[in-house]
Amino acid sequence: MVAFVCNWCTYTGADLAGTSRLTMEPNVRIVRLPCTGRIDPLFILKALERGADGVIVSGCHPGDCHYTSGNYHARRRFAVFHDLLQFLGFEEDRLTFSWVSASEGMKWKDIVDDAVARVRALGPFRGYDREAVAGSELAGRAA
Amino acid sequence: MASTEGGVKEAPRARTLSEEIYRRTGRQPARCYQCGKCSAGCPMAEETELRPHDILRMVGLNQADRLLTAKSLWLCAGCETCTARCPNDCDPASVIDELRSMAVAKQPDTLPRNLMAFHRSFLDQIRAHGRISELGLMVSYKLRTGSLFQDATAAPGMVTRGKLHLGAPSISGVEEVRAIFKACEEEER
Amino acid sequence: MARIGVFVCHCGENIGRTVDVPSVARAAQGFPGVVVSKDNKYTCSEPGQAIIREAIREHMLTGVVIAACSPHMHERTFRRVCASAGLNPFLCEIANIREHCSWIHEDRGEATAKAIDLVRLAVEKVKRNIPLETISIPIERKALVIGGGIAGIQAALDIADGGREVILVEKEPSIGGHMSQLSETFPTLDCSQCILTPRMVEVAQHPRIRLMTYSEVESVDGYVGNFDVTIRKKARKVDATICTGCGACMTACVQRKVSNEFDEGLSKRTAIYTPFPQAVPNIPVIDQMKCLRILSQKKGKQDACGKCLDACAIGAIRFDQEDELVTEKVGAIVVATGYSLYSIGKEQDSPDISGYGEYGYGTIPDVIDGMQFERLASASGPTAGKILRPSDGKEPKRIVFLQCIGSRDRAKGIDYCSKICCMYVAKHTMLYRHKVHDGQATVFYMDVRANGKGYDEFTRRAIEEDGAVYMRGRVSRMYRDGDVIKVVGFDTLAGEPVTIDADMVVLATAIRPRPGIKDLAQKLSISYDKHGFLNEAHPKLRPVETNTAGVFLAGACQAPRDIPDTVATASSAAAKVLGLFSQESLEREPTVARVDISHCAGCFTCERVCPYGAIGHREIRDRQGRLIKTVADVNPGVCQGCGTCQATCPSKSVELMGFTDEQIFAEVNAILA
Amino acid sequence: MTIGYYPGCSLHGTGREYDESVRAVAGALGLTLREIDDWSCCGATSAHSVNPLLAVVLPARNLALAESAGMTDVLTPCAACYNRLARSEHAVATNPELAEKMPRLLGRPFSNSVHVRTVLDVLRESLPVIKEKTVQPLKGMKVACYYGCLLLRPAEIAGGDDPESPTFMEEIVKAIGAEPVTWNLRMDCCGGSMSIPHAESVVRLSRAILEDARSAGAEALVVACPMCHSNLDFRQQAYTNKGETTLPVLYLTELLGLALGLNAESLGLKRHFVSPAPMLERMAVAAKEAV
Repeated sequence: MVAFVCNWCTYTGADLAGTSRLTMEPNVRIVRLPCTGRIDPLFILKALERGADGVIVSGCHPGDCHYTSGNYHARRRFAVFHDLLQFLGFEEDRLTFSWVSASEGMKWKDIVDDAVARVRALGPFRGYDREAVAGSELAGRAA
Repeated sequence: MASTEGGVKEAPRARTLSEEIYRRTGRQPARCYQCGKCSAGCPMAEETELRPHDILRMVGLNQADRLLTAKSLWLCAGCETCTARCPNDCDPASVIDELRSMAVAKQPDTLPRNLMAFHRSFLDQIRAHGRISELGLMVSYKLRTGSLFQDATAAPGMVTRGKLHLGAPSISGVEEVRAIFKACEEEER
Repeated sequence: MARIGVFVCHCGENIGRTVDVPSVARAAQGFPGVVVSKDNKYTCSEPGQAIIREAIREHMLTGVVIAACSPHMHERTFRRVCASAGLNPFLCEIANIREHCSWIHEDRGEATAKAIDLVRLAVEKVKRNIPLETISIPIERKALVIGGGIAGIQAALDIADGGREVILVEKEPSIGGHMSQLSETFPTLDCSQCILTPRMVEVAQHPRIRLMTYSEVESVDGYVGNFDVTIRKKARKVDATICTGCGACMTACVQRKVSNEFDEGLSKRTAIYTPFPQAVPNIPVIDQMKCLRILSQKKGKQDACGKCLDACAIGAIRFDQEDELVTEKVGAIVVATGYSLYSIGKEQDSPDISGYGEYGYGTIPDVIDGMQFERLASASGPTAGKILRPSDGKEPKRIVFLQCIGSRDRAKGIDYCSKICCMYVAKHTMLYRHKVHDGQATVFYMDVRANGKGYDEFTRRAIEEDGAVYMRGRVSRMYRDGDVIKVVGFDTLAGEPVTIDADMVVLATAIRPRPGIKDLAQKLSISYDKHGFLNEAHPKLRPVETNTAGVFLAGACQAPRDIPDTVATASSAAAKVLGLFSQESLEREPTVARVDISHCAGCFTCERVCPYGAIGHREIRDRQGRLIKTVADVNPGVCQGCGTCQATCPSKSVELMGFTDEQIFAEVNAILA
Repeated sequence: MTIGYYPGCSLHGTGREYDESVRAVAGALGLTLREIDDWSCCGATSAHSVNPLLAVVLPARNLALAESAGMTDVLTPCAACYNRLARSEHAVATNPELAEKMPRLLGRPFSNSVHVRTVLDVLRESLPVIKEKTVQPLKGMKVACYYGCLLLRPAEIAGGDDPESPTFMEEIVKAIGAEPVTWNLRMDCCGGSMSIPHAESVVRLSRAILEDARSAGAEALVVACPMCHSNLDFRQQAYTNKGETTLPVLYLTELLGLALGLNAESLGLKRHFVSPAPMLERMAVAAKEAV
């Protein structure tokens, strides 16, 4: 599973989970970005295309963005993107959006464990309709 | 986040009286900081041993045994002044109500006899007729306590002024009312 | 061809305990492009760093991956190591195998596999890194201080004494703020005006301070080192350049019934006025809401009144004066806008806050607030320092003080402690006893919070030497009974209800944020808490900085503060400004956005989403100077590198350095390889 | 205008004159009261002392009956009943979980659509009509408006008034020409709910209230709660026996009825223990002298 997280809140929150020695599922690989505002829906599609079974996107809480408003843009973008994923027949449980602050190590652990458990219940991702995705590339750009 | 320290998983905590009240009322006795504003405005504070803030304190200390047998619980006049002015929305009036109902359920023998008699008589009236007949209530209360009704001298005056009816009223939906009693008693258990 | 070096750290036992470090290093050796891969007990130690430096030189590395602790720990360290060996520091990437791996997993096999993935990810990224140069921005070494209370005065003086220019903006006609209203100050009982007035005069006379009173910040653009500020100078209707402050206009003014804000409504002032006799500058303003001439002019009657015009011998009264907008360039901003006080009335400044109906909503005569008591106790106040009650001018023999009015009262909408009230109430009881020797002060409190140097001793003195009776409990209700105020409370220590007869009641009202502070925060792009107090960048380690570089906080705009703390934060903000100004120019991380002008279609979606206003327009012209197109242009001084523009750009023609699409896709591919 | 009406048990017993005067005044003001058919007791103090859930469901039966009869507002003159009904309405409105199980507990459909209102709230809405129809203004009559506790509870609602400095009753009293005195204990509890099991407390509380009203110069105490009334009126019997001065206690609707020119008998004025007759005679004499 791939996690796209922002550098300031969730990455630091995940660091805190580490310093607090909170044991969690080992299946998640973090890609560090400056801000959730940087996350392009195409990253998620790319991860799925390459065979990820689940994706986590996590940033600062609304109102707490290090860059003032990046996470608002992210939220708006993902609201649109969410519908697209449903159109693709993608199980909702494979995708986790959350807000984890730098002080919420415990919350990060819970999110990771929870996301892994849900994805595990669904089993490996069998890929999706390639044609629909080709169309979605355009839709993703529009979003 | 205390729970993250050292990654030690928290031991399941024992249910406290405070948590129990939170579960039942949605109000948090733990917020009480003992300012005493409830007791300052309580009309019964002069007479009771435990004032509203004492009761909140004992809830915080989990002293169920002492609280549920306390006579003071039954001296609340129900005016809700404490609740209206509590700076922490602890709602002492509802806390007292909950404690009373716990006391009725758990320790009915320790309750002040005349008070319980009154409330029992009152509810019996509703269960029997759907409404209260004040005269019927007085009679029932007197029978339960065996003591002379303190205000008995007034009753004749009440009757001549047309204020007390001797006949008991009954509503047609009395069965429905009884069903409500039953449902609520089961739910609270 | 990429020549990557990988250095895997054991971190003593910290990583090695769960991750098989040598096998991670061996696995990395096999990744395409990796020419050297080593493990080390402590990579961050000097010997560990030496190994990296040697490897860079020996293998002519084009990129370095350090698999160790979080980049938030040592990214800077390892970048410096690379730079010292001649490798561009931005060709170094960190794989976090400690916080994100060894510390959170138990199974050695799984942890090792994950560590290998994380290294592969970093290798794939670093192969696509490009050398970046830190960005240098010039600094305008002049500061703006907003607010002329003690915080702003202190900050302005410290910056100016440090050799830099300061513009001090105050919205009232005089500087001095709340401190100028106080009588004495705790815990020393110094006369407030006596210690403040000299500082005010210093501000006025300082060669490097430009004082702008009766002025407000209208807008702020730009970024650290280069803010463009527009200031509105409100029309005083008095020519400040020639006014001598003689006061003849005030004597002549016929409108004498205006409630005096400085005396908290306990006295009256004229329509043309200075807030108090020691005002700096000592130049009056005309209150346009109260001046009879202006009011009748609004109704179409031209030459009404004009007594001040006649009284001013030098012709300084200017009814034709209008507001003026001034623009200034500054390099740093100190926000020192102070606080306001919770109102004891029914009307509140926010729908989330309610008043105390049980105390009569401030309608009971002789129930006043703490600031009004300060004015009564002040030698320069309406009673010349005598404690007399407002209703009948009698000397109250019994005063009840109530603490935590508004504060620590969720039901009224404020859950925080206002911090200073315990101390000033103790001070009030002492001042009262010193002035009314047979007076009895009773204080209703919940906790006495006196944690400052000499503070607890001070409150003890109020009780032990000046006879204040402290009663632990909140008051339920107050009402007027004839000439006395009945205060119905409960003494929680004695465990009994009490009703106290008082001649006067003083309410210690909560410290609240300034009305309008949220607008100012918007202008400065800084954040505030749920109450409206401004947020610091970090509550412990960056207490006077904000999340906008170059904007600093001083005093009670940030949280309830007393004078010593206010002065300390003001000096601290000034030190930050001087530190910033000690540089010729600013170095910034080069992880900023860049526009590919050949692809940019000029839709400016990026401009709309940029939180910093870092994106401008750039005209592309051919050699003849004809406009070909207008494209987006990133100001690298303003860009903070969030990347929202890139994610939103429809044509993918803006890229965030260090986090390009190519790099991120490579990372994703590496994970799922 | 038609409004639902919940009299409650007291108004059929000790508070009979309150019921009579509410109906009489409503009629005079053109308000049609539709009594909830087959209403039941709200449970009063006893239900919430013994089973707090019962204290929500018993009053709600009446709200459900009103709802199925198509009523939107229910006038509840008894302050104690008002408190129980309003608390029930408020509890269901703010607790979705409770709202969900209400139909099951009640044994009938319930969507909590009925708004419970105090007599003060309803009368204040008719202030213009009251002013217009006042034929015998109570000029110069000094009255102490007594709210007691439950009219203003729950404090979040307070019958539409300010829970800590209410004005509705004074506004109404002023509209009929009477003069509300300023006094201190107008929101203090008289101990009504304790009158049977703990009478001695009630004696203390009601005495303080009566004394405060009298020392403020009131000629009568005005109430809008049958518990307060029976407490304050009936307890003064003991005063008369000891030869102490008494203070007539009138329902707000009785006072209003007098001003509207209604017959004292129809208002139930003769049912009081402390007769208001001497005071009313004084008033009448004063009125005549004024003419």
